[in-house]
Amino acid sequence: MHSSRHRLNFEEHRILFDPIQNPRRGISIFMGILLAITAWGGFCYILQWRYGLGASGLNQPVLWGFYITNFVFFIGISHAGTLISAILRMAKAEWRRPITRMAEVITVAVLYIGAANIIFDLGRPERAFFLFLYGRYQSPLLWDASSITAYLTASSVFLYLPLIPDIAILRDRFADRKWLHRFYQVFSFGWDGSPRQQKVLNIGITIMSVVVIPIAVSVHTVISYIFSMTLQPMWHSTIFGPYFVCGAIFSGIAALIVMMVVLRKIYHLEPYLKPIHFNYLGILLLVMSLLWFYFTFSEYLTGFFGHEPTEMRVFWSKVTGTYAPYFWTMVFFNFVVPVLILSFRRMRTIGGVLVASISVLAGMWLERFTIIVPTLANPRLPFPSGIYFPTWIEWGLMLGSFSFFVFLYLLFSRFFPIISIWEIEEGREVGLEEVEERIRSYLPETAGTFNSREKERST
Amino acid sequence: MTNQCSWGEGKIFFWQVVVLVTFYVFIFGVVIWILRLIWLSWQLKDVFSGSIGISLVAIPLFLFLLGVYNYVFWGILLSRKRSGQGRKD
Amino acid sequence: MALWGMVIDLDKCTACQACLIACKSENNVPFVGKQQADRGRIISWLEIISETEGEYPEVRTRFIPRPCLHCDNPPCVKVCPVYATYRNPEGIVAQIWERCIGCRFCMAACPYAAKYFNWHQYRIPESMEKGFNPDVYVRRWGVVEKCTFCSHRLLRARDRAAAEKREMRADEYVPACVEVCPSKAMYFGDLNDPDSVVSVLGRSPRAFHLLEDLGTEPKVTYLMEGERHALL
Amino acid sequence: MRISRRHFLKMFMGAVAGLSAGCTDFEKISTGWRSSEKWGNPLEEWIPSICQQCIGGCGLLVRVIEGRAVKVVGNPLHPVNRGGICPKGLAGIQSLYDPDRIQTPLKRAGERGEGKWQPISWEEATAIVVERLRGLKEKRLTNSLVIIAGQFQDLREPLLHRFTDAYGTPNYIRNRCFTPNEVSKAHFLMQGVTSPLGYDLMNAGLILSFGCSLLEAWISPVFQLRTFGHIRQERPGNRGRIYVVDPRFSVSASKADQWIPIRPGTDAALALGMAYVIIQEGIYDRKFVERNTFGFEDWTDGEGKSHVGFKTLILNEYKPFTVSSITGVPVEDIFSLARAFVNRRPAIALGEKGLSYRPNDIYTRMAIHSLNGLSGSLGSKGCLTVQSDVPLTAWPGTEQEESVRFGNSQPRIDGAGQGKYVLATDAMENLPGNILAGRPYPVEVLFLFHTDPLFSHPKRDTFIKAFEKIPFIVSFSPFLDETSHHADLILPDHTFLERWQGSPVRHSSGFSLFSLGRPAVEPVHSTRDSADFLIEVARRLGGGMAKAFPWKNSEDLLVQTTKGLYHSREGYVVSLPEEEAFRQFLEKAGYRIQETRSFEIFWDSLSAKGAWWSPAGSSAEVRKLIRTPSGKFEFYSNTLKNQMKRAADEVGGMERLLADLGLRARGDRLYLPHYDAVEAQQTAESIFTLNTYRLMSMSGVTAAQPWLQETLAPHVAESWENWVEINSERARNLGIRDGDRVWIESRKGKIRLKARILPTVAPSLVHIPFGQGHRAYGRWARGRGSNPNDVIMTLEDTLKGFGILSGTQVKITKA
Repeated sequence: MHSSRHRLNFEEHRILFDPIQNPRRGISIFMGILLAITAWGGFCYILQWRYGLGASGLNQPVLWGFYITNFVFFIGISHAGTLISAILRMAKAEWRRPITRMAEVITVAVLYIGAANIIFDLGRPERAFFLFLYGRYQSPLLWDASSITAYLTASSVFLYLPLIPDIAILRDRFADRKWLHRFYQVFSFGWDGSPRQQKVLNIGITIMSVVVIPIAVSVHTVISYIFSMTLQPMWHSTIFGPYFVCGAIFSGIAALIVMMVVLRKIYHLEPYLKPIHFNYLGILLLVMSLLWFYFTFSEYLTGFFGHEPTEMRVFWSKVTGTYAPYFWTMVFFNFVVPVLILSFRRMRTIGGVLVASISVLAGMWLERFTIIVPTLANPRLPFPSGIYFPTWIEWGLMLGSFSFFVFLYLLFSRFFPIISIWEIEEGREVGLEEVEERIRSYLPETAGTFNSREKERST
Repeated sequence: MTNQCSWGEGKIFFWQVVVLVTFYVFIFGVVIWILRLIWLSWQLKDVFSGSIGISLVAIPLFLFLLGVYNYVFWGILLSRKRSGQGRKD
Repeated sequence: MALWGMVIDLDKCTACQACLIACKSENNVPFVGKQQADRGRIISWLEIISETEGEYPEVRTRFIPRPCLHCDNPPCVKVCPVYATYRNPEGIVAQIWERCIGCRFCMAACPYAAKYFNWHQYRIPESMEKGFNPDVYVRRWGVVEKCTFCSHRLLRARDRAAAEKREMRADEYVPACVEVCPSKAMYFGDLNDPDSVVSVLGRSPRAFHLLEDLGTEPKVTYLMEGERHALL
Repeated sequence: MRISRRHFLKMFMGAVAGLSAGCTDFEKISTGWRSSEKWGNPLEEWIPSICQQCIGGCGLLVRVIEGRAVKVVGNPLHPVNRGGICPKGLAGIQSLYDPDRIQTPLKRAGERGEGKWQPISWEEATAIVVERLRGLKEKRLTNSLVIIAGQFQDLREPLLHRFTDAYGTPNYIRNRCFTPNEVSKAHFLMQGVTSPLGYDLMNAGLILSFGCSLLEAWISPVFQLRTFGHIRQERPGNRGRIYVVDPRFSVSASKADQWIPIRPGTDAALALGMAYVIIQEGIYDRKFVERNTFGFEDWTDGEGKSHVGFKTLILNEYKPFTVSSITGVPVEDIFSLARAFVNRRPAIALGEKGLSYRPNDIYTRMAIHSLNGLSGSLGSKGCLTVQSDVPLTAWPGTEQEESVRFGNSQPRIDGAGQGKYVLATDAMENLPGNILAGRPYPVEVLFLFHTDPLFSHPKRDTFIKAFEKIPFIVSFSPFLDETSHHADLILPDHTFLERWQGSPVRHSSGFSLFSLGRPAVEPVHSTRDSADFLIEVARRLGGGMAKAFPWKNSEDLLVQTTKGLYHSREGYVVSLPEEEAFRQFLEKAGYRIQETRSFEIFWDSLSAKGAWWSPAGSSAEVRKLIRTPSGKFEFYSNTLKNQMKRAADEVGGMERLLADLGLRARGDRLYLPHYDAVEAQQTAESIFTLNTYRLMSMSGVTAAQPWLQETLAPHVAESWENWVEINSERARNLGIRDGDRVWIESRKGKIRLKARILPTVAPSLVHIPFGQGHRAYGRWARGRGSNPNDVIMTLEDTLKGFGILSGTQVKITKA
């Protein structure tokens, strides 16, 4: 990465600089709309704050609803990012190069929103700082707090490190934009692409890729602990940790695909994001869908076969009772749709993968919902079981959460390239040779000799 | 430094250190928080061992993250100096 | 040190709900009004759980008054992130209302659904506030509340004993529900004293605990309906 | 040193704040607390009172802090409840502090029922009433004053009676279903007793209840609850058995050893079927039956005419298979019940339900009571008993002027005690029609006292029309209830926690008891004790009236009246059970300690402890229990025969009377317990028989108490409205799901209620609890659910003069 190439890059990767250089009006307006929806969410929250949590549809047995569902869902999506990009980096999957950045941004943006949803759910949000003053490490909620903090820190670092060379590129590119330039100056750490710098950065990225995977796994495991550490029917289950992690990766990939399709469209990233990427991600999604089904199946079969009455009350309320529509829609969205679409090469087109992903996102949200609500609605003791209907305030906050997430994402794309330029370059320069080298190393060394022996025999 | 929009080395370095210090403060804040939790559980005889167990993972992890950041930060800054002014424009 | 516990004899209980109202009156538990009640937000620290089995005419209904069971191994305490609920040395699972952040984790964790949440700031007409018990704090919005075994009465009894320069007797401390039970189906006392009524009744073959198999070790013991077995 | 409540709360909040600083054991909390405790303790006072939320007569202790009543608990010394109390009693505080209480006397400003009121002073109000009454007196129309009084038990009852008596009107009419201070009709007819009911339930081996909701809303609920606890697990010996015969699976039924569901109105058949088994198997108490009963065997009267005996009647007509087909109770249950009733003696059959079982249910009551005769449940421990009278000072006699005697000699406006209402003491059913028709004379002034007929009576519409005919209506209600809305003048009474109360409590047991309640708090509003008001009015009316009310006020009335207790040299002011046991021990040995040296000390002690009682009343011998002219327990009731003869003379012939009453039996059977077939019920997919019942925690009066509104019943989790209980299968057939709204329609009208689908409901019935559906009565009660009275067809239990609140055919459709 020598400075001579930078100039070349500017031209070649012009589309990547466009959102920063000449932001399109349409996108700005769209961001404005998103901000307005977010503000509406904020208004809903103010109402809830003034009126008490009673503004939501929560009630006595069903004391957690949309907010906790969203919390789990968003934290789940956060796995898109960091985990996928780390795993792909570790696996040296070359097709990762245009995807990693997008994935990592999702993680960071979504974590804030997940954490915010926990605040929405508090009866006394102004007392949230008690967690710091009087926190109690025995509570799984504190495990959550620390693991989410760790994950947020790690994934921010993980997002930041590969960003450094690109910031340097931007610094050079936007030398004429006063504050932008200074901003890039500070954050590029004086990157100039010297071999020593590259080595340091590569070590940093590699270490982070290793570290971030267990952290990510732990985060969602710990979130599942919120439920599985209680004694409630269909929560108190050992499978919950891996089940949640699997679901998280599943929904993460789906979110990533949706984001990729959207950005590809609005920022014209077709040269970078090719059908092959979607094809690969589609396969990954298919694998996760099967894995998810396996976990779901094990979870429910264990409950069903044991036939413990309290467990069964929840079970039947999901399978045939009040929550059956949600449950079966979830199965349809999470398993039937993606498997049907993604199993066939011909349907693994961008459109097909997008449909499957959207379906998975909806399905996974429903999954979180059907895990949380039916158990609460059917407590162990015969108790007037509750029905939960979210109020418009909850819907408002949910919409606000989603639009704020998209807003944050677009905001990021206004200041940083959404595809890692230097990694693409690196792929060109180093990757090709390296892959060839690597593939050669996979194969029997006698390949050449074998051929010559064949030749010899023929002669 | 031909560009008049640019800040001087010192100013840039100042802000970079500010960022770094913020990160330090954050990480040590977290560590102090965790220590506070342990202290509370000790005071209140509330599964002290468990808290220690969790913090045995958590504190080193945060310090490790700090270490990685620190390493990259100084690594990049210092190797630039050692390799001289890489940038020509 | 005493370990406070309760025994409820279901053979004597008549499901009259006096315990429930006594509790509301003693502890300034708000009534929530029709709209909130329809949404399932009634606060009632003590509740009569009823369960009906069978079809007409072969039916059977069981009534179980359920206060907080003050588990010795309380699932709610374990999950509280801010020490707002804790088991005190005398076995009372207590609650610090001004500490609670309202996350409702304890409610989700309690297998007995014994915890209640203040979904709003419940307001009652000013004239009715005169009926508030000044010994008990009036909870504000957004916090979880539950039965305290009327621990303010323990404080009162202990202070009275201290003022009279003597030890407090165990029978000086009785929660409001036990005090008013018309059929005398509820007993209260010190479980550490092997000769106390609750200890004696607790050894009855009729004795059982709610959801015993969860291992929460509740300090509220129930006596089954049916023939006499207990010594009392 | 006084300290305001605000400071008090602040201090406690300080204690809590101390708590949140991180300490976790109570030792630390209490240090914060102690400071406020020092101030707090002297402020607390416990004042004895009497609960008036129902007629149970429980003794209360009111915790008063700084003049505020903050808690009500049972008086631990009170013999009725011994510290126990029911939910209604506890909620009394909410009635005291109800924001919708009437605060001053109100005079109607607009049209009747328009709801426009003008506050006036007590002086003005008194003047208006006195002027009216004086006017009537001058016109010799004193009998056109009618007082309707509701269900309460207090010295105000005799006081009101005295008021009508001294004023000169026979029209003191009670609107109530329970008759605690009245003898039960069956006991009167068969035993000849004239004192109120008494059962030694505490010692009974078996209690067989025919529809009496023992554990919910019978005579003295808390006493019965206490009894329940006692016989189940407290007393040495056998655990008492309870069997409940009831069409509805009530709480009492679910706590009983067995529930015997029965077709409504056929209780008599079941009782007589049991009698068949008992007689047939020869397991009845032969000694008692031979010695102490009349009419068991066939007999011949003085004129040589032979009569059918109870035995013959039963053995001929009530074979178990017949009974089973009438009642729907399986034959084997009839056998096992009958055997248990005899084998588990002392056994008591309770047939004194508050509401009527069916038209002319006197025969049902007699049939049930005949079981007590068969098992010899009279005269020993655990059986029937009577309450002895409370030795209160007799009130000074009234010397009546001629005009007063004239007024008193007029027939009652409701016709009670005459003709077909021969056995009735009050005939509320007949009242509105008679007022409307001006028969036998128009009503000029109506006093409404602790009653709300426009809510509680099915004949609401007729009442409203009847009220239009009355020129002047005075309500004494502390609340603006439905009936007060139609009044011309409202003179708000104190609630029971604000006034002096004295009550010669009638409960279901044998001892005699007098409760005294002191005002727990100063009156919250400018209300006035109605007893004081009546005394004042009497004084102003002067003459015989003033002489009949010689007291200064209600406190004086109580002081004067309780002197009798002091001088009677029996009974005690209640005290700790240990003391009482010691006393009884001494008494048995023939000693009696005079506890108090002067009446003043006695009074102080009585008003501090809240009750006087004489436990001796509970030991009743056969001699005391059977007071018939024949001196025997009469299966064949001569008393009934005489009463019927008298009534027949009044209406002009026996056949006419029987036709009026709708009685099918003739001859001897008219005076024997028997069962008359009920009319065949309609059957259709959507037709049900409506059965109404009362809940423990909710009555029409307590509907204004939010705690109770949120705690309506233990068996369904409902609040703030009533509901209709429907059988699961029939609901399914009608497409009604749990929680759906349904219309309940009778020929009279229709109401909309929430349906609760319960497996416990008999397929042919629907159950609706009373107490909700107020159209007025303050913010907590108004518009909560619907009033079942709006669909109840007014059937009349003529002999008793009371409406029958169950049995209406209703159609149920999904709303």
